[in-house]
Amino acid sequence: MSQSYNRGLIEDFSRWREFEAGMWAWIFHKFTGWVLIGYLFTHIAVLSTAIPAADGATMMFQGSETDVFTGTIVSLEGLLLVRILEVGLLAVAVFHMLNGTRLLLVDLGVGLEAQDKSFYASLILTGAITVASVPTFIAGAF
Amino acid sequence: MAERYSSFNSGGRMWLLQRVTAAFLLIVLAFHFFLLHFVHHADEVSLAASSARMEQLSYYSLMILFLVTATFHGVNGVYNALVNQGLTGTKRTVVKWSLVAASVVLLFQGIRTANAWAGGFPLL
Amino acid sequence: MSTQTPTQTEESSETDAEADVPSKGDERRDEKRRRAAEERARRQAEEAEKAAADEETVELKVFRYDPEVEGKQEPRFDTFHVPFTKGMTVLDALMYSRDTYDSSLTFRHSCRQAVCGSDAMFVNGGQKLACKTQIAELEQPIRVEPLPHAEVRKDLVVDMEHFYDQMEAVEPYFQTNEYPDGELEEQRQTRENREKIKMSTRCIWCSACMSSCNIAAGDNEYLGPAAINKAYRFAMDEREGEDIKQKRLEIIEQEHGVWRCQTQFSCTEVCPKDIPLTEHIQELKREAVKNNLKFW
Amino acid sequence: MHEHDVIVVGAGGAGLRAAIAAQEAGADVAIVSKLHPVRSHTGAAEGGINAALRDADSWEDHAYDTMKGSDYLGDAPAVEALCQESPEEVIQLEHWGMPFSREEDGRVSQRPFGGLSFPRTTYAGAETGHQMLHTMYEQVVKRGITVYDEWHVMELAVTDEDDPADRTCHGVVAYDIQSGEISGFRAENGVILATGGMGQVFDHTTNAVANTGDGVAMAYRAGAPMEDMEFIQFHPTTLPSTGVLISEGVRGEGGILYNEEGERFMFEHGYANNDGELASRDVVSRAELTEVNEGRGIEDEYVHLDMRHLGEERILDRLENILHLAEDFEGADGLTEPMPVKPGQHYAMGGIETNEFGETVIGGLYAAGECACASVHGANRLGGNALPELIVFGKRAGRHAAGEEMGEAEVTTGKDGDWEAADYEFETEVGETGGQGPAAADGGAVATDPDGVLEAEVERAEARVEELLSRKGRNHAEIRSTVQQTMTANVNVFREEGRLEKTLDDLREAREAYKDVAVSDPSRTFNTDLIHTMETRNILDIAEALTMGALARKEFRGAHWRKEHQERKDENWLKHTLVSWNDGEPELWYKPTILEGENKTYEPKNRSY
Ligand SMILES: Cc1cc2nc3c(=O)[nH]c(=O)nc-3n(C[C@H](O)[C@H](O)[C@H](O)COP(=O)(O)OP(=O)(O)OC[C@H]3O[C@@H](n4cnc5c(N)ncnc54)[C@H](O)[C@@H]3O)c2cc1C
Ligand code: HEM
Ligand code: SF4
Ligand code: F3S
Ligand code: FES
Repeated sequence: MSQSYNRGLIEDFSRWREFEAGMWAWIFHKFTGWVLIGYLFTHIAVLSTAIPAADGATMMFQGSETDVFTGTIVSLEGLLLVRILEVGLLAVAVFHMLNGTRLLLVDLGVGLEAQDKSFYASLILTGAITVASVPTFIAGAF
Repeated sequence: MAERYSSFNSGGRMWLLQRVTAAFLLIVLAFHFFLLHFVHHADEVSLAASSARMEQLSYYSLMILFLVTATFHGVNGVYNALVNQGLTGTKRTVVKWSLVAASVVLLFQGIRTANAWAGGFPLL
Repeated sequence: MSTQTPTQTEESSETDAEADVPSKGDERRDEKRRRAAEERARRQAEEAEKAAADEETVELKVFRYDPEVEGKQEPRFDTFHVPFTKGMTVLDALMYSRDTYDSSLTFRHSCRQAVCGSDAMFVNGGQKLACKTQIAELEQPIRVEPLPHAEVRKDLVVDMEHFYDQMEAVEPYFQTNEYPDGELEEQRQTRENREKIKMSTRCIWCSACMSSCNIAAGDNEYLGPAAINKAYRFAMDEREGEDIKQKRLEIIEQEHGVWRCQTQFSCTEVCPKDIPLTEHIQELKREAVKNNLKFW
Repeated sequence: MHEHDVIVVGAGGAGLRAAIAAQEAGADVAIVSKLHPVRSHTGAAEGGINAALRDADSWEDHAYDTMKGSDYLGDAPAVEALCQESPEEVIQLEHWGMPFSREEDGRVSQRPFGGLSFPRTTYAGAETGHQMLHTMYEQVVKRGITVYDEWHVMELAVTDEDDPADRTCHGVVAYDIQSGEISGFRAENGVILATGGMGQVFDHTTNAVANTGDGVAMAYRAGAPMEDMEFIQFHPTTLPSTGVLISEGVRGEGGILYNEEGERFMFEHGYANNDGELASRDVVSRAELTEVNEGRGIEDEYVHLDMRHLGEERILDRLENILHLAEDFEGADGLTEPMPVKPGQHYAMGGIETNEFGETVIGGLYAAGECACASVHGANRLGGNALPELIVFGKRAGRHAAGEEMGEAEVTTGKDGDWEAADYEFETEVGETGGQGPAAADGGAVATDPDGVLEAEVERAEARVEELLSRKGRNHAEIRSTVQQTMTANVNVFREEGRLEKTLDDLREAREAYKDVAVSDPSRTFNTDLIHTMETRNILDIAEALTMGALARKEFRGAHWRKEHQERKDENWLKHTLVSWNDGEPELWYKPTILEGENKTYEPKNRSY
């Protein structure tokens, strides 16, 4: 019997370059999905500052005493980094939604021949929506 | 023979639920984004405003449902992804229950937050 | 007009074998032949010029490996230069290389016409049937490797056992509970139904799809697109009847069946027989769900 | 060593059907094949399967057509068996789920084919063979029949009595291509050869690279004569650059042949005034080559096959894969332009001499399918008659080998009935003389008990492989190519004495060269160089016997055309040509054709279409 050997050499060569639309879509969808669930956990963690806030807990914020919830959120929103991350999150969410819609259609057997085109459309639309939303997202950050 | 097929095998059920939750999330997430970033701006968040929204039963239940479906969809998605990569045996069982536990914590904390806003379960 | 006219009608000239002057038909033919000859000469000259201008050779980089031959145990790429001829396929180039330069160059092939499914390989980063891939359509140098995600036996030959196992795991044979009464009676099948399964019956077991699928690469137990397509071929065949269809759906619904597919479409892209694999897999998923809902 | 009741060599249509039949008859059967079953060349068949299924049709008509097509060289008992049993076999395939093309009412479709008096060719699109092969392999999987795939059978294990009729076959010796292991396969009841065609004897062929006639050559060397080898069918419509076949179905559906002048030459030049393009294959092939030789060919090489007038819908429905073939292998679009075609080697009517149950003269050795000659095709095979042959005779051989009682055979094997010696003197020495090269492999082991015979044969095979691998010498590829080229140049559609003699000379030289052959790849893993080298020996033996037959047969019958002999000579030549290996000194002899059928005698008629 011949032994098998590690095919790293072939496996790696030109695999990524030759990926088809459907495979990129799969990778992006995966990535965005993980980011979203990750965000959901953080999101709830941050929001749960509302629990002590409702019990009257306060903090010092911009010189005045504010409830911990409002204080935390507003101070976070004041950070440019957070704003930029939010734009990223929007991009991620929008792509996941659009490509998710594409996948739902694929599951229904609709537009299978155009699966590559619909993926490119998702990408372009994501870009467009993200860019268009930047003013709204950045507003008030400075 | 029918009864042998009468129950969904879990692969199919989860697959369907993933799609159904996705369809639901599509609408609710769009609404959520729109409401909290475009109608109200992120830097205008305040405890009072959040409370005001949460005190409405319709909004409250929508958000709870949102939380539940998103948690299911996200966690089930992660689990599927791992299984597809060949996660098997005890490792798989461990991962599965860890994910379930994380979901429970998330749901618990989420509901507590909502209740805090609403000042308890909202009664109209 | 009683005087003879020097001109003959065309009809008579063609039937008149005795005529010593060349007939119009002959003239026509001669003229055509001359023109064709000129055309040929011109084309030949053109060809010769082209050949002289750029030494029309193809550069091939071929993966080499042999577990028991010294010097080949370490995987490497060998380069072959093959004179190009019109219509040349990757398989032609490989055969030329083997017969001319290195008789130990090893690859499976048989039919040379895309029906035996022996020669799926990784050409310039894509799963292709070598015999069906025109050199003229490829960028050079052409890189030829064995199918990814399969164990390499030697050079371009991979182990197909796993693929065969998956194909045979879906009960890939016709089953039915009722046959027509008459001895020489065929089962009836509508044209629509035959049309529906037509594409799925074209699979040549080349394994290109399986090799291209990331999910199959990650999960060795995943049935894979070809086997699911085989199941589809039977599940959708109305001749099998409802009972058997239930059983078929059970098979593809298993843990490592259709649900594993993440609709990456690469299987559909590479299939040399143009089988809409993803579509078939998706249809089976829906069938399975529908079927289960029915009994809820 | 592996042991089974029945060993089937080859997994094409004939081999698979034989294995299923033997298993149904209760035998423990195994298939040994150098290719995985689904890779067999049966998968390339496009056109269809002839079967008299309809009330308006009858097996008698089918038999009449087949006899006429064979130019009265078919043996009536075999021909009638074919025509009687093919309907039930086709229905059997349908019951196994084969996806035939259908009529409006859901029944299996049939279409007209060349040389048939009734549209009785059943088909599955333009991929009939593919569907048939896969359907039968599915049944093999279902039954759990053992398949040793990628095992190349090297030789038969046959005892060495003087008279081949006294010999017995106890099994085969095979080489595992994956591992290089050589192993004996002992067959308790019988060995069935189903190794398919021998197209690789020629240069331009529709056959697969694996079609090297191994079974024919092995049986020949073991003592079973080759029958009617000179009858090679050339298909009139193959693509010029690759030899890929454009199915007769195109002409069946109404495709038209044109020469360079745009003339529909089949009619306009009077080759076949009634049937035109649908005349039998040899007629059309010769017509095309005549057109080319007389300067009316396109680029002096080919003619045009046009199907555009059929309309896109009909083409897509019935001939879709022809479009793909023309596109992929010739770069022509059948919807918008005519396709270039020329004749190419397609089918061997001859092969291992068998009776109508597939038995050869050697005890326990059977043959079925294209490698066998029962004979049903005689001097020329009708389109759509090979696939039914696979299933009818595959089944018969399988059952018989499994021990089923099937009655007395009417076709004789060996020098059992009437026979006559040939008085032909070849100018060139033929056969294996002056010591045998490493490829020496003629049958006949000294031992007499079955295991001993097999063991001796295994040892010999091991020694042979060892020598081929270890010594230095020339590569087989050159030799193979020489043989193929001389065969295509001289023993094709047009044959003349001088060139045939020259071919024997060339083959003699090739044989000499082969004595120095060696394999340069030392590997035991997937050593295709070694396999091809062994195949080349088989090609040599077959080419020689074929050319001998072509020289000896001084008449023009069916596919065999002789320049010096322009008519069919029924007084002298209603007989089969046989070549026996005779331990290296080939012997040519004849036996009469059987024209007496069940109810009638087939009177030779003029074969005009
Ligand atoms: C392009 C084409 C189109 C055709 N179309 C038609 C048609 O429309 N209708 C029709 O009736 N006929 C048609 N024919 C003819 C018909 O297809 C063949 O005659 C028939 O398929 C031969 O089948 P087989 O089972 O004898 O051999 P094959 O299918 O060739 O199988 C041979 C088997 O033997 C095995 N084998 C060979 N040598 C060895 C060895 N040394 N050791 C182990 N195994 C070995 C191979 O692996 C293979 O499995 C066509 C032929 C061609 C080439
Ligand atoms: C807004 C609408 C959404 C749509 C239409 C959508 C759609 C989908 C679909 C169809 C899948 C399944 C992919 C597959 O299994 O083939 C999926 C996977 C996933 N989704 Fe969503 N989704 C949405 C929102 C979300 C949200 C809010 C989260 C985070 C909580 C999320 C997290 C995930 C994760 C983690 C996966 C698994 C990714 C993977 O395969 O690795 N999705 N989504
Ligand atoms: S489905 Fe297509 S790619 Fe996959 S094995 Fe069959 S023919 Fe090859
Ligand atoms: S590539 Fe794989 S993921 Fe599905 S669509 Fe094809 S099987
Ligand atoms: S050689 Fe048969 S598929 Fe390519």
